[in-house]
Amino acid sequence: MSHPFRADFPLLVHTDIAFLDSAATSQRPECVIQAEKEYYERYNANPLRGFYDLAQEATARYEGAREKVRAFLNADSAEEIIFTRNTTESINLVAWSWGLSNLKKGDEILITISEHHSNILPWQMVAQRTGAVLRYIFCREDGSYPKEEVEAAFTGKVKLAAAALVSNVLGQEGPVRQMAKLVHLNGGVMLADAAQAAPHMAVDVKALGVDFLAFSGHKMLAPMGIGVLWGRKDLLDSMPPFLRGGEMIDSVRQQDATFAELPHKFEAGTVNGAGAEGLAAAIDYLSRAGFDRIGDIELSLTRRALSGLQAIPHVRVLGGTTAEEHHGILAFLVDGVHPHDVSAILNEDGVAVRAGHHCAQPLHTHLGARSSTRASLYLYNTEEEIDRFLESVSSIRRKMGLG
Amino acid sequence: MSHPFRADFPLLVHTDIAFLDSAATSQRPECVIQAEKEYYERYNANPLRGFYDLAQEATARYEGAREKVRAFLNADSAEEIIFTRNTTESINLVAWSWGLSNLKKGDEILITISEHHSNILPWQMVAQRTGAVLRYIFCREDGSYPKEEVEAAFTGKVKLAAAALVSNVLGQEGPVRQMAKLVHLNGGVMLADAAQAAPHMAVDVKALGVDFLAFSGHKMLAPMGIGVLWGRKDLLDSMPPFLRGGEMIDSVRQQDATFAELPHKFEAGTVNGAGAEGLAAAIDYLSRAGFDRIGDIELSLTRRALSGLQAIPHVRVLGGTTAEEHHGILAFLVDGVHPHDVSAILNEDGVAVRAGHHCAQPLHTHLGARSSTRASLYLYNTEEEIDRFLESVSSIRRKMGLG
Amino acid sequence: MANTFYNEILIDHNQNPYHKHPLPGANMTLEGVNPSCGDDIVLQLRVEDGVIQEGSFEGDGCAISQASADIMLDMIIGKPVEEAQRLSALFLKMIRGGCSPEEIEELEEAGALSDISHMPARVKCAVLGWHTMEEMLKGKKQPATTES
Amino acid sequence: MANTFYNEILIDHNQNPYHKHPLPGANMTLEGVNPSCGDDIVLQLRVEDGVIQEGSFEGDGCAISQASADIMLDMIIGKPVEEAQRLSALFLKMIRGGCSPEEIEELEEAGALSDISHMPARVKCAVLGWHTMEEMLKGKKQPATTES
Ligand SMILES: Cc1ncc(COP(=O)(O)O)c(C=O)c1O
Ligand SMILES: Cc1ncc(COP(=O)(O)O)c(C=O)c1O
Repeated sequence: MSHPFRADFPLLVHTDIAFLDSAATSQRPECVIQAEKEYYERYNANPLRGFYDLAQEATARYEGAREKVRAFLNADSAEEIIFTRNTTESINLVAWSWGLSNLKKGDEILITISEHHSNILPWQMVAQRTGAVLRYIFCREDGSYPKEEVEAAFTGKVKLAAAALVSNVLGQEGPVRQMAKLVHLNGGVMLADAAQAAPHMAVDVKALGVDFLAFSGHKMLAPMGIGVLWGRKDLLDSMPPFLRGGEMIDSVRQQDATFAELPHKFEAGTVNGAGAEGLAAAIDYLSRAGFDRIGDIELSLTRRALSGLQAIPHVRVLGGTTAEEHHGILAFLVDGVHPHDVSAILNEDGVAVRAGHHCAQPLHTHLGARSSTRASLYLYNTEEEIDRFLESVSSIRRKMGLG
Repeated sequence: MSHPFRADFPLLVHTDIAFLDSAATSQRPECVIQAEKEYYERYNANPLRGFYDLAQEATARYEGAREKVRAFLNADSAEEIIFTRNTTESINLVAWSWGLSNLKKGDEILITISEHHSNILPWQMVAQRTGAVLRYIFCREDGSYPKEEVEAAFTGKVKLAAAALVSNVLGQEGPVRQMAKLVHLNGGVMLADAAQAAPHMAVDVKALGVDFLAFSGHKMLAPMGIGVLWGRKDLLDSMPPFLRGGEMIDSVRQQDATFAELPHKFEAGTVNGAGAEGLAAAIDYLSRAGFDRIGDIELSLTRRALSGLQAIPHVRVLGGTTAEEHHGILAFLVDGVHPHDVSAILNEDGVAVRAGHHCAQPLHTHLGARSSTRASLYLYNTEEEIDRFLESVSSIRRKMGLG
Repeated sequence: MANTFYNEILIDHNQNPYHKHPLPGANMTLEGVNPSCGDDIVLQLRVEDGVIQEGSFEGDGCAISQASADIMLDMIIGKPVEEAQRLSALFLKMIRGGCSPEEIEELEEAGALSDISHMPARVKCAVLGWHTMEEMLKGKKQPATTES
Repeated sequence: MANTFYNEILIDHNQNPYHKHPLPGANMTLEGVNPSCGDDIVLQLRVEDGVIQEGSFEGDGCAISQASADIMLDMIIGKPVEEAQRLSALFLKMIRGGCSPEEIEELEEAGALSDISHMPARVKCAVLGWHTMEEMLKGKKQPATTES
């Protein structure tokens, strides 16, 4: 059994757990771990500051990583790429900077009910502070957003719309392109949360027609502590800076300051150079692997897992009924057994899955489930792991005294 | 020549530059690089989320790192330790959360003129948004803050005071303890910027008598992308959360949410588990080395460098005249030669120093210098490096045609 | 698979909780939540003359939180408040791995949860009912949470 | 030490800048700043009939920024605006490492800065005067910055 990628992931080689929690965070390939290590061993200096050779090298690598992200997203310019810590910070940046200065009483913010908390709470904050109203588009039971309903949700007052490209619970694609078109009719802006999309498919900011897009490195093989906000240059230019501090300025006087140009205006303080280096290595790895090949592996594993779950009595998979609708994410319920107990029993059988509301409580409430168990796949998983998972799920009700 | 620490730093072993820019960012010892690597190879999962063994281990390690930071700062409780990206984010957190909700027109914010931009710009922002007034305490030519002048600067209106424990330009200690006492008389709070202190000396939040304290991992041997905010529990408890998103909540409804307890309330989104692991390893390394021993090495190198500079004609060292006042940081001017050219010539001689205003423009303006060249030391530097630095500085005016 | 933590006592209390029902005569009510995993119970007691006369819980949560609350009510109903508090302290001690075998013995069926001390993720589940009772007896009115 | 970038031409223009003075008759003035390193110059020109009649700079900056501005003024004074713009384009091309030896020749003394192409940190210093001139000739009024 030769798996094209698995041997590249030291943690998976060294342990024998079936890691099915990649939607929370992925494992990292050797080359990414090595890239961070080498950064510290060879190129480490504070990027964007010093004029000596080492600092120049650190700066060049940091800006090289930015260019790599630009190409990854098919963005027009590297100035549009802001390095952040994670998706959460990226969305907060837009909320605190664009949101607080552009929204006002009477405006509406429209998001979908399947958003991750990181794409809900910042908008609650903006709504509370500006008087704008936060509204939701609701999905059907299967997680889908029929076109008419999306359209109907758009009043002329919607000035900001935001949605995930892929839901972290249902795995389903959100109506991002449609929302972008509709919000633009109002002169508003669209933010896409690509946290669950960027690891699995090509994300093209121009083809999507969005204005902002956020993702996290750690979910796509890169180190923790590095994330990205992409934004349209004219919007980013017009926005006030968010975090304030070193290296995001032009000049500072006692009472005021002028700010640097993009992208530095939004990168206050010492940047995570090693993290950016690791992200660049992850992008290289994903490019070499190819999203086509990754997608094939994931789809075939998802099929196996989904049809397996569908065959187990008293198990209900949330969302769509076909593997294509899931992008490797399968949240499910076992009748009469709480998701924590489901995940505990899976853990006893060497299978790592997540249980809870997966930071999507409003979606769970909407679907009438307090919480669920979620298995999520990535390019390194194997059929054997899926089988182990399915076998363990089959045993759960018996173990819980439910026959 | 056996140096007690140098061999632990791969970058320094592999290159032959004299790295004298540690105040910008330090180099990392093997054990810290290894700690991050091992985290990804053995313990990697998203901390604070999963219930499976690996996630539990990741959580335990993350919270273990927090406890290590608590002990490092002699804080009362690990709940008071918030992991951030860097000092800049830590100070911004206080400004956006505590500042915006506690300061109002008529209040005063008092800082020193030697602050780093990261401890100035957030307060400019708070002043602009709340109507509070931002005021400065000015240092003498030698960088010192005479007690009477500090006292005189405190009107009854000062509600927030902030100062660096050690200046990143002059290396001099700021009047943190005194300011803390004085601001407390007004019922205000004191923030200490420990970015340049934490790498070099024991920092005891209780002994300092401050309310908030911020530092960056990357300046004290830890990886980039991890920093700390310590705050008094009652204050942190009373503050609204700053960044909003995953895992900082109790529960989320469509229109509102209740927030998690400390410290999680302030850690939105996926945390930097590997960074925290690296920070813990750095703290261990520093503890093993011992601040006494580190201080001895640094002081002796500083003496050598300072007296060497003082002996070179047309060179002026900013700040105090004794090595004890510098904490390994020596900013200087060469008559008639711009700091960028100074650093470029040092670079040609294999010496890495920083040139510019070092994110402290108001201080430079106050001292009548647009910019300066800064050499800064750490425990891994050697006498040979200092000598190379001094020799190169001596040659500069000649090379620039100034005889 | 023999080596599962879900032993018969737990399974039984989870499947057939004796005390999971409304309690119309209650004079103390407190919600307890476990934010990190969503366990959410409402504990009700009727306390008179310093003695817990009746008790019940309702709500939703994992087998551990449910079984633990049910076992707790088994143990404390009919006992003086102080005794309930003593048992609670003992239970928490067990969960932290600090109990002698004799002490675990004293905890009767709650002893079935002693292995929780090796499962940090589930400690909060096991403790939810007990923690809520303690907070309630201290007079707390806001929902109790196991976040510390 | 022979292998220093600071060659005689640079040192000379830095030490004795011919064009560093106020220009009372100027009809165009623009500040140019290099935020990342603090170089800050004010460029002044008197342009009449499409020809740069007079020019000067003032301000503060490193030897490279000062020498480069001074060399530039040497080259453009007396030239038509278009020619100044052509030279500027050529200079930027050289800085990016894209010039042939003949083209560098054409840049006269400014060719002394050709090694800058290997020193990314100093590119902005070398370019400051030229960039400021370009922006000024485009009619810009806000200070020009080399941040891109
Ligand atoms: C005194 C001081 N404060 C704050 C900072 C900002 O630190 P960071 O860039 O890690 O946020 C620095 C580092 O340059 C500093 O020296
Ligand atoms: C759809 C979605 N959005 C946002 C996030 C938040 O990402 P992070 O925790 O890296 O900020 C996640 C990750 O859990 C996610 O799945």
